Formats: sequence, C-alpha cells, structure tokens
Amino acid sequence: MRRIGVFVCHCGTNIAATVDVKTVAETLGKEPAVVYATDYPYMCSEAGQNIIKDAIKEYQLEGVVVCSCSPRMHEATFRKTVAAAGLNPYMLEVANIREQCSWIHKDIPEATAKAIVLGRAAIAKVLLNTPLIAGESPVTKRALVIGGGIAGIQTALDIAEAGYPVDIVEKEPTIGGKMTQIDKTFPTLDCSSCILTPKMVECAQNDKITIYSYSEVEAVTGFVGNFSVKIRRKARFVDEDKCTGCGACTEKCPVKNIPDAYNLGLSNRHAAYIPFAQAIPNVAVLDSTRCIKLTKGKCGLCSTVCSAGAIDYEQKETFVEEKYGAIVAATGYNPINIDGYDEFAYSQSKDVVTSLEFERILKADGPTEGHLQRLSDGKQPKTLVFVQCVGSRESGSQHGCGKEYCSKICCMYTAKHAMLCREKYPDTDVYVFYIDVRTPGKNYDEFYRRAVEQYGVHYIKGMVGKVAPQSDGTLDVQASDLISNEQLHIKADMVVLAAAIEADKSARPLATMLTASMDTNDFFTEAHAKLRPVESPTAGVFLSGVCQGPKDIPETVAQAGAAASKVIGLLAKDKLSCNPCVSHSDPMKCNGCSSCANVCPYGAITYEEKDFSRRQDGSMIRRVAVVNEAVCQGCGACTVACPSGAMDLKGFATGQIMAEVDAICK
Amino acid sequence: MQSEMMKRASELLADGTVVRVLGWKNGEFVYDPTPAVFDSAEALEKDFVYHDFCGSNLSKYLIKLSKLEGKTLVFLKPCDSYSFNQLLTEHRIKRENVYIIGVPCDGKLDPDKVREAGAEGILGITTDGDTVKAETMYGEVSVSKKDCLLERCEVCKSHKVVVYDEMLGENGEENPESGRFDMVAKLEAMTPEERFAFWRGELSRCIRCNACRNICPACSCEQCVFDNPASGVSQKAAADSFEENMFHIIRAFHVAGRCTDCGECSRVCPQHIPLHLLNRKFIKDINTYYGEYQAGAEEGSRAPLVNFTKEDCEPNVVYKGGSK
Amino acid sequence: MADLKELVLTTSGVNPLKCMRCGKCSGTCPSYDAMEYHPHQFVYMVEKGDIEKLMASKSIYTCLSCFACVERCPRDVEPAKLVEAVRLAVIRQQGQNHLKSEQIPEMLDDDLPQQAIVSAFRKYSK
Amino acid sequence: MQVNQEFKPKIVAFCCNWCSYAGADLAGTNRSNYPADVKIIRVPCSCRVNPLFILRAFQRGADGVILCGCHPGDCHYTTGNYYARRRMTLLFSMLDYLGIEKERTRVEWVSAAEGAKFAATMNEFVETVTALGENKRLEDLRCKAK
Repeated sequence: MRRIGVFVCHCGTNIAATVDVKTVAETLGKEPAVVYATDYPYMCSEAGQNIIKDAIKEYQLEGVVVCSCSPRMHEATFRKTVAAAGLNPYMLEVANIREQCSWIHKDIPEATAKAIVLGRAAIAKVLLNTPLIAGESPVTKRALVIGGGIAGIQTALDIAEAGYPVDIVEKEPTIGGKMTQIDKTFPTLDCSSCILTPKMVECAQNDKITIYSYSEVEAVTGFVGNFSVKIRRKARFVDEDKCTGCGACTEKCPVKNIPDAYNLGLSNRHAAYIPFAQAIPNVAVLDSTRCIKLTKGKCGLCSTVCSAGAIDYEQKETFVEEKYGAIVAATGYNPINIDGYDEFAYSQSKDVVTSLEFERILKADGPTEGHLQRLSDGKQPKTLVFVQCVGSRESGSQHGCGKEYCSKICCMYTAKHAMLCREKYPDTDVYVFYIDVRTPGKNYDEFYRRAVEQYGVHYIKGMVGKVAPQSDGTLDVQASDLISNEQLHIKADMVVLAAAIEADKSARPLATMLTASMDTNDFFTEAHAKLRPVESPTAGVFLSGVCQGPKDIPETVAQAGAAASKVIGLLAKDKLSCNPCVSHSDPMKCNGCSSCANVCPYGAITYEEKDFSRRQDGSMIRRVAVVNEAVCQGCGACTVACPSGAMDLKGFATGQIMAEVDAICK
Repeated sequence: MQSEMMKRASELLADGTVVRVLGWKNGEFVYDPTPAVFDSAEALEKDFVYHDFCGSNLSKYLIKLSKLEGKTLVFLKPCDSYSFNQLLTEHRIKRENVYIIGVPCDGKLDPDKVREAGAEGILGITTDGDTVKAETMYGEVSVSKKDCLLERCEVCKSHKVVVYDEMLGENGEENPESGRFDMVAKLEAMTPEERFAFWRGELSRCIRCNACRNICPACSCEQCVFDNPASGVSQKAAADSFEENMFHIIRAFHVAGRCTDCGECSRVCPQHIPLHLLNRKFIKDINTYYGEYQAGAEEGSRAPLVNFTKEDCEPNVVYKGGSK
Repeated sequence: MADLKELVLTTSGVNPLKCMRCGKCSGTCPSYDAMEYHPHQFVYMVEKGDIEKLMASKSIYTCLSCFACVERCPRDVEPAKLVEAVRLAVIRQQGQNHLKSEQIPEMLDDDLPQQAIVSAFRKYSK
Repeated sequence: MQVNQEFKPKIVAFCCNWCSYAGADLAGTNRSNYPADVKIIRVPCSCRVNPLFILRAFQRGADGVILCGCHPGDCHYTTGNYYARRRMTLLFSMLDYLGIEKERTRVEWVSAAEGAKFAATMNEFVETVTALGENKRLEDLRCKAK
C-alpha cells in the first residue's frame, strides 16, 4: 500500500473555528495507508508548504492529501509543492473542508465528522492516483477581441503594442461604441470624441490590427492557445476597399426617414449612411431593409453618384475562419428599455429623456447640434429634473426590466449633466433626485461636491414618484424629500432619467459559444472575483469592460489593459502544457463501436485497425479507439458512453470515483 | 423453406461466393437447435435445419466470423436483421465479408408452450399455417401455432428483413401496432410498492448464469464490465438482492438505445425472468421522451444515448406530478 | 412591542428589511399631506417596532389603499399592506371583539354568504 | 443504528468542476448553511457521472444521490450536460420502474454564480430524503450489518 501523508490546514480560524483540526489529523492519521498526519495554521504559506515538502522526504510519502480550502483555490499551489519535493504533482488530492465544510456548518462535532469523511474520500482517491505527465500544445500567436468599443479598442491596441496580431470583431458598421455618443467625460470634463477618435484611428492604422466591422462571431471551437473562430461579415453592399467615405451616396439617397441609431432615434438618417463623421472604417453602409434598390430593385442612385464605383448591390455576407490563441470578450452594454416606466411618462412626453439621449442633446453632432433644447418645441428648458436609479437597484418585478445591481456610472454622469447645464445656461434650475450619491473614485466626490457647492445644483434625497405632462407643456414632477419630510411638486421643462445599464444582448449567445460562464444578469463571470478579475473561468478567454460588470471609462480602460497583459502573457508562450487529465482507451477492451466518438465535443477520438492476432486464435484485426491527448479536454463523456468500460479518464478514473463513493458511504 | 435454403447455400458455396454458411443444426433435442457453421454441401446436408424452433439470432456470431478470411453466408430472420444493422452501425461486423439471405418469419415456437399444449417428448415438427404437427415419443400431436409462440413473436414489432443481399420468399411489413409495450404500461400504472414486489419476485430468481448476456447481440463487448475487476461492478454471482437488481439495471442500461428488442434474453433465461420488460421500458421511454427510435432499423443511425437535442426534457420528467 | 410587530409582519406578509429607503412610495402617494406618518416612515417605523404609535395615528385611515406605493416600489416592499395590517391590529384590539368559533353558530343567517363568514372569521379572530 | 437516534441520511452529491462545484464553493463563501449529510464528489463534468456510480452509492448505503451540473447550454465542455440529462432521465425512470423511490435521485443545474441555489437545493433534497427515511430497497445488506 502507498505511503500517504495528510496535512490539515486551519486556514487561521476559517477552518479551525468550526472543525476540530487536531481531531481530523489524528483520526486520519490512523487510516491504514497514512504514515504521517499533521495540522498547521496556514498550509498554503511558505512554512506550511515546507512542512509538506519535508514530510514527503522524511516519510518517503507516495501520495499527499491536503485538507484545506477548495481545490479551485489552491490545488495548483500544492501540486507545485509536492512536485518541488520530487513527487509527481498529480499524486495530490485536496479535501475541501472550508467552502464545503467549515463555512457552511455551525456544529463543531458535525463539521469535524464531515471533514474526516471528506479526508477519507481524498485518501481513498489518492491511493488510486497515477503519476501523470502533462503534454504540450502550441500557441497560435494571434488574439481576437470581440467588441470594438473603448474596452475592445484599448485591449487591441495594447496587444498590438506588444507585437502580436489582433483582430477586432464589431457588429456595428464602425468601431467606437458608446463612447462616441457621449459628450464630455467625468471627472475632468474633457471631450469624449477628442480622446477616443485618436485611438480609433490608431486601430485603423496599426498594421497588427485587423478590424472586422459589421461582423459577428458565428462559431468558436478549440481551446486555449488553439481557438478556431468563424466570423460572419455581414453584407454592407459597399466595397470597403474602394469606398473613400466621401459621403456622396449618403447625401443622394432618397430614403431619409430611418431613425438614426447614433442619435438613439432622435433624428433620422438615410438608407445609405456613414454612422458618424469620425467612423472607422469611414465606409458607407446600405441599410438592406430600407434601401429601395435592395428591397424593390429600383433606384440605384447611390451607385450612379459613387465615383469610386464602390456600391455593390450583389454583395453577399462572407465568412472568415481564423485561428487565435486568446479571445477577449468586450461586448459592452446598453441602457435598459424604460418604456415600461409609465410613472415617469417616458413614452408619453418627448421632454422626458434618458441620460444617453441627453448626452446626444448636449453633443455638438447630436440632434440639436449641442444646444440644450426641449425636443417637443425646441425651447430651452429652464427647470430640469434628473432622476437617478431608474431601473437600477430594483428587485421588484413590476416593470419587468429592472436590475437588482447598481449601475455604478449614473451618479457621476448625472452630476456631470447637472453641472454642464448650470455652466452653459446659468439661468436654469437643476434638481437631482437621488437615493444615495455613490462617488467612490479618484476626484469623484470632489466632482459631485462641485456640482452642489460651485454650480448650485439642488440635490434632493428622495425618489420621484410620478411625472405628469401638463397642458401647458410643462411636466409636474411629484417626489418626496426625505430630509425635510415633505412631498414636492416641481414644474419642470425637462426630465432626464438615469436608466440602468445592462449587458449587451449579444453577450449571452457569445458566452455559450465560448463556454464561458455568466451570472444571472448576463455579465461574464470572472475566474476569481478578487484575484483573477479579467479572466473568464474558461482558459484563454478574457474579459474587458462592462461585459464583466458595470464600470466607467477609466475603469474600463484599466481593465482593458489588464486583459491585454494577460493575453500578451499567454501569447508570449510558445507551448502550453496540456491538462493531463485526459481520456484513454484500453484497446484490449475497446469494441470500436464509435459511441465515444459520437459524444466527443472535440473530435479527439479516431479509430485505427489494430492487429490482435495470436498464434492460437489466428488472425484478428479489430477497430479500436485512439484519443488525441492534445485535443481531449477531459470532460469524460466518452467514459460513460463506452459500453465496455474501455474508456477511462485519467485523474477522474472510474475506480477513483468509486473509491470516493465508498469512502463517503461507509 | 429448409430445402430451398440448403439449395441456395450449396450453390453459393459451389460458385465460391461464400466459404462458409452460418445456420442452425439441431441440438440434443429438436426443440433446442443451435447456431452452427457449415463449410461444405455435405455438412449442410447432414445437419442443417430450419424449422419453427430455430429462434436464435445469428447476427452476434458474425462479429467474429466476418473477420475471418472469405465471405460468410448467413440467414437472417427479420429480428436478426435489426441486430445485424445495429452491429454494422457500431462497426462490429465487416459487411463486405457477409452474404445475407433474408428469410421471412411468422413467429417462432416456445418449446415450453408446445409442451404445455400437450406435445411432450418431441422428435420432430412440421408447420402448416397455424397447425404445428409434432412427432413425439407418444405419437403425433397437433397444436395451434398462435398459442405456442414465443412472447416476442406474440407482439412482433416487424416482419420485415431490413438488410439482405437476397430474399427467399416474400419480405414482410413492420407492425407498429404490436402492443409490445402493454405490459410495461401495466407495470408503470402500479404503485411503487407493487412494482418493487413484482421485480423482487422476478429478479430474485436470477441465478446469474449470464445466459441473457451471452446471447444478447448488443452485449458483445470485447470484455464485459462484469468480468472486468477495474469496472467496480465485476461479480460472478449475485450475493444479495441488490446485486440481482444491479446486474439487470446495468445490463439494461448498457444496451439502452442499442437494444433492438429481439427478445433473445427472455427466450434463453432458464428462470423465465421477463427481461425484455426492462429493455422495453428503455425503448418506451426513449420513444416518449426523444421521439420514436428503433435500433437497427437503419444502418448508421445515432443511438439516443449518444445524441441529444437542446430541448430535451429534464430528468424530473420522471417525477411527473412530483416536486416540479 | 415585539408581538405587535410580529403580528403586523405576519398578517401583511411584508419584509420591511427589503426597503432601501428611496422614498418612492412617499413620492408617489396621493394622500401624502393627509398622513401624519408618510409611507416611507411607516415602513421604517414597522421595522423599528413602533407599531403602537402607528395604531394611534390617523395616518392609517387617511391611506386610500390606492396601492400606488405597492405598484411603484422598486424593491417589492408593499407599504400599503403594512398600513392594512396595522388597521387590522387596531380592529382586533378594539373592544377585544375577537370572534370565537363557538360564537359563530348563533350568529349564522341563511342569507349570509359563506365567504363572508370565513373572511370575517379570519379578520376578527387570531 | 440505534432506534431512537435521529435519522441522518447519507447524501452523495456529484458536482461538475466548472459550475456546480464552484456554486458549492460560493455557497461556502456566502456562509449559506446546508446539512453536513451532503458530501460532494468533484467530477470534471456531469457527463462523467456513470449510472454505475449512482448505483454504487446506493449499494454502499447512500440514502440519496444528487447530480449537479452546468445549466443546459452553459456546459464548459459545450455538450456534456445534454448527455448527462438523457442518461439520468432514463436511469431515474428505470429506478422508478423497479419501485425504488424516485425522490432519492435528482438532477439540478447549478451555475457558478448560484451559491444560494446550491444551498437551497441541498436543504430541500436532504429534507426530502430524510422524510423518506432509510434507503432499504437498494442497500447492500452486507454493508448494513457492519
């Protein structure tokens, strides 16, 4: 029997407060195979690891069981520890007595008894462990960034800066994302376009960066270092190489009444259009649902005026297949649809707008050319009311679209809006209704205080209950003032709603393709909430920007850089060591029936004719399965599909799992 | 039919199309014919038989025979042809080494039922329509064929040979209204306690002779998990009631989606355990949950357990009116 | 009094701890000025256990039970149900007029709908 | 087992490494309580769970077995849980057919973010199995004698 060592961690008081660690070590020390058992306050510390290393040498241990936190936390740490002492790193098992024991139980005897059982299961398993050696797989030195907003742009630029080719896939006709629509940025009030457009241009000019605009990811296969991605390039009916972006087609196009998405539908565009002046690529698009030529076969004006001959009504969508070593999700966000908020009269009055619409009103290339005007009558509003937390921090189900989380950016941009109003139009009265003003961040609270102290914005603690359009064109805003404990009625000219933000709708199907996990709000889950915030739990998939959770521009840019550095770290490697916990087939038992290949998601199983001829039986050539260990990811689907039990999974072998079952049920 | 089959087999042996013939010869008694390989016209002449006791399914033997040099001629009844197709799908048989003559079938006899009908000590039989004339040690006895059919033939799912190189006689039709799931439905309608009692009553008779496994064309693994000490379930004999259950659950599960419902397991069980009721439960569930599927109906079809749809029902469908 | 709070919480089925004190209930209340304790205060006072103060207040009768606060509360707190529960608490205390099951037979009237008996019994008994 | 002792069921929970095991860890991080009767076995994917393991657990005296995996569509290995779903559906149906209480087996999809769901599921499952009492119909009598 193997010589096993057991090491019980106190994790300070995290484990020791509920589990009697001494008893656990003592009891497990009496198990037949265990030749050494001890406990220590922090097994993962250097001193703790040295205890393991020393014991391996002193007691000639052949297998190690660490009873500690989740293997998801420190399995890798302890594998390195045992390897440093000369043991195969896979001769280690971790019994999870923290997350799955001490933290969820209160009764000390009960938790201790359970910890002992979990320890026994780990001992039973490690007795059947076999030394495993990790194979290697090459790394494709190219990265894919999905989403061309500020997050994607910054990630791509940083990766390209390190010398690796990187592709950006953007579903819209231009990169730039939400930041192109914003007027000024907090807390410095510099112009959003002025800081963004140089980065967009840099993307277009950098020869390491390829932009697939108006394109979407169609399918993803493969694994870290070796992804294969199919990209669908939608037909824009304009030859990207020939178009000079002169805009002649957009001027001549006779279809003019299409809501302009760039202006959130507050103005119209033509069927032939360039989203905005600084678009990258600066190439026109024909709106296939509205273009007369494409829908009815007539017109063709744009083609006549295009001196470059770039219009191509026959253009079809095309597919690009490319290999990548790493993928970054940067799919961004959208404000939620607030049509359901009847109490704020959003769908009844043009003068009730969302904050992003208000950005368009303030911005020089917006529907009012930057003049603060009511959309109903073009008059300059004198009294403005800002309502925060519309749809954020909402657990109720009344509106069907509320979000339980805080959208994080609204407090700051509302302060910015209020400040800009008061600065440009000192004759306005500006009210902000808030539940809490949340301004953690460098120079953020100072910014908000400036709005109050310097610009005289009226901040009122309380929520608006109702906005009622009046016959004179004003809006009656009914709200509570919680500090003075009174109900207010404000006669406002304009109401601005800080709508919650939500993950872009494309994120969920993308997560499925990437097999990356998501939380209930459709934000990507990070590999570790604190320690690995820009990595997805799926190796080789990284997260940038709001797709991981609400954040503002500085945070997004910081995270984008962090994601890029993780990608660079990955691409800098020539080889990745593979997971050695892969399937293998015993040819003596294999029927060659193809059940395993049918369920293998990676196509890792092939068949060969193997000669089993023996003198006494004569010629016998049978078809048997062979697993490609570099491609196998170790899910184990084949092991169960195999009728004869020829297929087994290293590290999670049938015998090992059965041994655990037996130990637990004993 | 027997003489036509022998004539055709001799011709094919003579012209070199095949080098051996897989058929039946009588065993110790006429009512237990066994599968046999014949390599010459003389051998055929001597032992080859085909009559209504020839129920055994020949497909399984082709796993080995088709790997030998030269073609093997095989006679496949409708049931056997489904098993053959299933084995082809699983790459177990080399099709190019097999020459199939399809033979129609209107049911095979259950020796026990024939005996119960009054024909003890059978020495030979001839069938004419529904009349089975048995020559016995005590003289000739006539019994009605439909009263003496094997259970699987009473509820025959198909009279159609689904794969063949040539057909002797006329091919039959599928029989979707066979009522083969009636008994399963009846069991399902019982209370859990009644079902438990029923199955204890049946499975407790199991003597672990492994006949069901050895005859089953789907149970043709190179090494059976029950013989493999590493599988965690290897056992030679059932030491307790649980293991009696476990053996049969595992066996049924291993062939789920691959079982063609040929009924051989029940035919050979010396303890008369209705093993087909386990297999048919899986077939019925698969049909209900994942759409009609007949293993072996077409070569190359994907078995339900190595397939899925995103819209599959959740396992709690089993709880029906239960917690969800 | 802890028992009263418990009574109000069970009869209303409301969890005041869900309140994030945004004041939207009070912002939306059409009867705000007529109420001594406004809806948001009402929720907070129940949470603190000041039920007797609420029972003594005219507030509970000036609530119109229009359910605007229930409709618009972003956290599903349902203040109007608390108001109703406090009203019930008052009714139960007034003159100790609890119904007892043995009292019911003599009060029965052939024309009385059964539902009314059941709901009255629910309302006036513990 | 003493007669008057409170019945504590033995529950084996198979959890896939990527979603449910992480969900169980999250339940721990959130200090969401569930009974110590539940012991978790980590498997790479729900599709690694062979029906044999479940039968083995019952044989060795488990009173309930639950399998947790990623939600359909979210499998780390893309399709593993779809196969697990079919296998378990058929296995449970067969156990039910043999008259074994179907409530002793369950499949739940728990994502890495659903710590609360994991704890709630385990609480409910333990309650159900406790109410059913000892698993008599599928236990190996030899193990019982010990």
